[in-house]
Amino acid sequence: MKPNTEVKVGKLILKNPVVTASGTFGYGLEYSQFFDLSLLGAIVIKGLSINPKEGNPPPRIYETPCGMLNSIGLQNIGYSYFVKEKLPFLKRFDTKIIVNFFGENLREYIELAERLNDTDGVHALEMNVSCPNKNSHWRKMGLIPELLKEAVREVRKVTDKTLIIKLSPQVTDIAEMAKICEDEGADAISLINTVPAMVIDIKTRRSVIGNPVGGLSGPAIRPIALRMVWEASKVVQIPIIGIGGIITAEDALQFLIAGAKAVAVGTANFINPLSAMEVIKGIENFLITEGIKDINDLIGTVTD
Amino acid sequence: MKPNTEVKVGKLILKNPVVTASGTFGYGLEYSQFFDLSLLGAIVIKGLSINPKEGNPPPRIYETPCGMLNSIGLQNIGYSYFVKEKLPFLKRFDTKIIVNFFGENLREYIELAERLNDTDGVHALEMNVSCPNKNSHWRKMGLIPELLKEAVREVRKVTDKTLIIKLSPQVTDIAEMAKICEDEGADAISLINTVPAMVIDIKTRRSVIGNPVGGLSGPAIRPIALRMVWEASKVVQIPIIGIGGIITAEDALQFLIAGAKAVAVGTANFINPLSAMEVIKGIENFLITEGIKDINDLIGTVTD
Amino acid sequence: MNKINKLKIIKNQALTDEIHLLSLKVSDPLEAKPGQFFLLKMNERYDPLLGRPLSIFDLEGDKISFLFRVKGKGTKILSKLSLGEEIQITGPFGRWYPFPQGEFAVIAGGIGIASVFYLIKKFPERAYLFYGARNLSEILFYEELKNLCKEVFISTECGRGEYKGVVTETFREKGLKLNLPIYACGPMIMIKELRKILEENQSNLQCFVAVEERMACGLGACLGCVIETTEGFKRVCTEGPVFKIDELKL
Amino acid sequence: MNKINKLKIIKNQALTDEIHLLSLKVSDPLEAKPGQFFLLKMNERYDPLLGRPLSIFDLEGDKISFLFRVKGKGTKILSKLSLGEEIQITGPFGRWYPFPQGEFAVIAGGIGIASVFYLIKKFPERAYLFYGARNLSEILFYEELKNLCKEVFISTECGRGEYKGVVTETFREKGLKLNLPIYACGPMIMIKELRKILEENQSNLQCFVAVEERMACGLGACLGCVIETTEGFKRVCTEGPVFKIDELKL
Ligand SMILES: Cc1cc2nc3c(=O)[nH]c(=O)nc-3n(C[C@H](O)[C@H](O)[C@H](O)COP(=O)(O)OP(=O)(O)OC[C@H]3O[C@@H](n4cnc5c(N)ncnc54)[C@H](O)[C@@H]3O)c2cc1C
Ligand SMILES: Cc1cc2nc3c(=O)[nH]c(=O)nc-3n(C[C@H](O)[C@H](O)[C@H](O)COP(=O)(O)OP(=O)(O)OC[C@H]3O[C@@H](n4cnc5c(N)ncnc54)[C@H](O)[C@@H]3O)c2cc1C
Ligand SMILES: Cc1cc2nc3c(=O)[nH]c(=O)nc-3n(C[C@H](O)[C@H](O)[C@H](O)COP(=O)(O)O)c2cc1C
Ligand SMILES: Cc1cc2nc3c(=O)[nH]c(=O)nc-3n(C[C@H](O)[C@H](O)[C@H](O)COP(=O)(O)O)c2cc1C
Ligand code: FES
Ligand code: FES
Repeated sequence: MKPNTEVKVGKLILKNPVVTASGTFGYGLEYSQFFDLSLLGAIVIKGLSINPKEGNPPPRIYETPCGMLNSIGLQNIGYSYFVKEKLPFLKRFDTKIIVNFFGENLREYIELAERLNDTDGVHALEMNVSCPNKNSHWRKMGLIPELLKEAVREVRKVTDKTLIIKLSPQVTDIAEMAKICEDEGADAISLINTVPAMVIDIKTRRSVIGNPVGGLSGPAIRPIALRMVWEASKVVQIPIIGIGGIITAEDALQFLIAGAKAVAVGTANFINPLSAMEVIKGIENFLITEGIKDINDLIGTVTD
Repeated sequence: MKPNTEVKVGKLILKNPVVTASGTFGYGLEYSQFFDLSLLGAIVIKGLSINPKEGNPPPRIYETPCGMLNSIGLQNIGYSYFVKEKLPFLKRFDTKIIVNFFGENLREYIELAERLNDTDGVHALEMNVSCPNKNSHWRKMGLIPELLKEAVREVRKVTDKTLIIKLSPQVTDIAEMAKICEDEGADAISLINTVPAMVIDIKTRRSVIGNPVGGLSGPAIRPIALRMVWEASKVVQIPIIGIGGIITAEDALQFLIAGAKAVAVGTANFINPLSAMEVIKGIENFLITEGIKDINDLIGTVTD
Repeated sequence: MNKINKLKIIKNQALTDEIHLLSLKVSDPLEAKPGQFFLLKMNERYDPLLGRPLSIFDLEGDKISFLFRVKGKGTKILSKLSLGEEIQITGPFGRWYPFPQGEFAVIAGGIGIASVFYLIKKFPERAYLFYGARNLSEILFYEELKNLCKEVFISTECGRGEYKGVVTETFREKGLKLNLPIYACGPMIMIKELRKILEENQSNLQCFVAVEERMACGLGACLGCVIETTEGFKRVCTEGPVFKIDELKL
Repeated sequence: MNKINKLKIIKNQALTDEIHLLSLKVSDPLEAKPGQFFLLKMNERYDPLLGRPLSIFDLEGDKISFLFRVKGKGTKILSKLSLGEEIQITGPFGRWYPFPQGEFAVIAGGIGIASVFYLIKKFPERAYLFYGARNLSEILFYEELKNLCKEVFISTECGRGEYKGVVTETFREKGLKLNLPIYACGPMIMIKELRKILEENQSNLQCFVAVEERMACGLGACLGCVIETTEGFKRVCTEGPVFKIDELKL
């Protein structure tokens, strides 16, 4: 018998716990040539802002040992264009659409959350609190507990759709940040975003990417992400979406066992466009082999 | 002409900027069968405590993508045995001996620093502020600015040998932590210690090592370490020893260019016992090829 | 429809110290157009992590070939793979060279030949090829090219071959006056030089160039491979790699 | 003096689906004793990162051999390396089997044979070998062993071969009464079983066992490979891999 793989994240029911990580799956379209997107638990869209954003100057990516550095700079097409040009296509699939979003300041976060709340076809909001706007105090909302508290509170007020907070790993105590989200009414948290990192070209003595610092992703950071998910899951009740270097079903299962309710496949999509599919299949096989009838019986079963 | 590779770290003059990272080079002895230790800039000894320490239960290590997890638990032979059995051997080499040390509480830190200050043959002290004693408030001195401040201040009082503070990467703002060390009179800082991380065996649903969480090291974390060295070097004047995933001379040069005065070779020693040697040779070759007469002219020359 | 294929290596030959010809056996029928590329993943482990973009060099029957220069870790590993080993290729990706209507001029600098060979082959006896390299030993497939092209002009920096100097100089002298649409691939400095020549001569010849940028996904999703154009950032993998030369900000 | 050697592969043969015999050509003279091991680094990249410990299986003239079971990523890569490729081996490391004075008993479970073969070979016609495996096809080098040993007792779990059941059972029946010092290598469960048998029989026979633990440095520096003994943690790489069985906390 096929085991149950349905999980609940806030008000969303995902047919399986595998979603795509924001920024690594474009607007879905790009991957629809490889497989049926309806098979996914959910699609998380590339970070959206109210207005289109050009992003950072190239070069934007660089390969590191078992990882990659990126400084895309949150390039995106903006809310209106997204709703007009991308959403209709996405609605054709039987999966959940989660929109990752950000603003230049708290006001923009609130405004965009309001609009997304009223947008048909958007099932949930993932709030990226590692917004890299250097001129804004609010840029630090992912790093400073007080700012995070206020930001989540304000955004929570304007949406009753499932609100997920995507946290930055650049903190001492990820559990504290997770707890703040829970206390302020967030429905779930996503862990982790990329880790700030740098590579220097020793010939030019400059960063190998357009910005000095980029975000590290891929298998290299997986053990760090897993530790954070485990730490957070011990203090919050709300679901956690585990993210970071997940390539195979085994990787994903580690996160589920550590306490994640769902997982997002990120950099792996670049290496193999079918990664998310293979993770879904592999999880199912594992459940069958281990005789686990419901994936929810596996989640958080790690013993210290 | 052979370029100058001498660098100054506090009161120490290192013949070249390459040292070994604490815990990855044992007590030196183990590697003396492979090369002449006198060739090293310095040897940093495995973390020492006043009394011998048994360390954590096995298994203690696990390989991760381009990195490794360890939970050695600071096993060491203790101060007295070190002085009696290891130091005489180390004195035979024409290199600097830096003792990495820690205590169960601040009092022990101070006491051991006092003793090391009076110990002939110990040239400098590296204070490990990521001490994993779970029962002590002081355990967090690497994470909480106020604790770090007091700890560095107190230890500084009891030694006039070169005092290096080895910082934890598990903070939001590494530059702030570095600045505290400088303000409290530390001579140098070492960046970074391992990154807390975790791997789960999906069959047993337990951590693959004896402790749930271990420390991640190796090339996987190099871009993270480099970013931190760069950030810290922008706010402090005292020398930084760059550590994290350095395998080749090119890796080491990235750290020097980012602002590190010296570098430590860690996990690389396990892969190739001659790593430190090859890094020294490679740096020299680079200086020659690039026509740089003094390594100090290279340090910190990155352009944003 | 882009596909992921695991293909067997049937040839992996060093043509020079640095340049290798890799041929794979195609199982399912594969279609790709000149100027398009594939992502090649060297091994199953995570170092190197990403696929490496290589232009389709040739595709005939059940054999697809890539011509590559060993540059860093990825291509080094690629150059050492043995016959019979399998390798994952994803693609084809990107915009191809717009098909030439009649005769056309091609400018290839060094390994740039990898991108235009298939174009020349698809439209035999219509190309005037300007092909340059550092020295004669890096001029590859001379006989084939001679047969496929209307004419071949070889330039080398060391001065052996027909013309001494960079390939764009030879083109300035012999190529401009042909008045044909131009297809070019080579190092950035060659592209810049070519644009200067076109501008100086107030030429309004159509000129298509294939450019390179580091890539992750290859299919337009990561936004990692953008270059600056007159219309803002464009993705080399999907809006390129073939661009009109006057679109580029050089 | 331990050394780092880059050696050419002269043989890499699958003996069963899972077990491979790897032989390398020794350039500089190499000395190693039975029970010692080397760290083998599969490639120059960082995934896999660490060397893998393998016991010296055989060393003769200018050829050193390892016998290994494909277990995970490292050994899988190892099993696929081609003839002529070079591989870095560091060592020899660790304490060897104390040399037997006269005759001796050997117990090998599965791939444990890799650790004791060289011991048997060094002291020919003195060993009584108890060798067990899941099934007959995993009993390797039977003819050689037959020639090298005084006697060979083969046990398989499936029941083919001479004895049915686990190797320790055969030893209990046929081995104890030989009253010889014991050298054993095999899975932990076999070691535990062996100790139980010795205890139950109040035997005070000398018994040396080689054990495994994950390793990083192989030379005593990282403290990563410790196991629990009656005298606290000991490093398998330097205080082992050969221990007296009653030292171990099982
Ligand atoms: C569309 C396209 C088609 C190409 N076709 C060919 C071809 O047919 N033959 C050929 O020899 N080369 C071609 N290249 C260049 C080739 O992709 C790079 O030389 C190769 O990726 C270098 O990888 P490496 O691991 O050997 O080098 P490394 O320097 O170790 O690579 C490190 C990283 O930089 C990237 N990188 C390095 N140089 C380049 C580059 N010039 N372009 C893009 N990414 C780069 C790599 O992909 C990798 O992510 C093409 C590039 C593109 C974008
Ligand atoms: C002293 C010693 C001698 C050995 N001799 C042999 C031999 O002659 N033949 C043979 O087939 N095997 C031998 N082993 C076991 C062998 O080292 C492991 O099977 C091998 O390291 C597995 O690596 P992998 O990458 O294939 O597996 P993976 O599971 O992918 O390895 C992941 C990590 O776990 C470690 N690891 C996994 N299993 C073991 C193990 N049993 N012991 C130590 N580390 C392990 C690996 O080194 C690596 O760091 C020996 C082990 C030791 C300690
Ligand atoms: C190219 C790229 C673009 C990304 N863009 C975004 C983004 O727009 N918003 C966001 O919250 N995270 C973004 N991320 C972070 C990923 O969603 C994910 O958190 C991170 O990459 C770690 O997962 P991975 O290791 O599986 O890639 C991006 C990551 C990459 C590699
Ligand atoms: C096995 C092991 C033991 C270590 N022990 C210590 C220690 O005792 N004290 C300390 O300050 N750092 C210790 N470290 C951290 C290293 O000194 C170094 O900071 C870290 O490994 C990052 O460098 P690397 O990536 O080059 O290994 C240890 C690291 C490893 C891998
Ligand atoms: S490589 Fe990802 S968008 Fe071009
Ligand atoms: S492997 Fe490092 S001490 Fe044994």
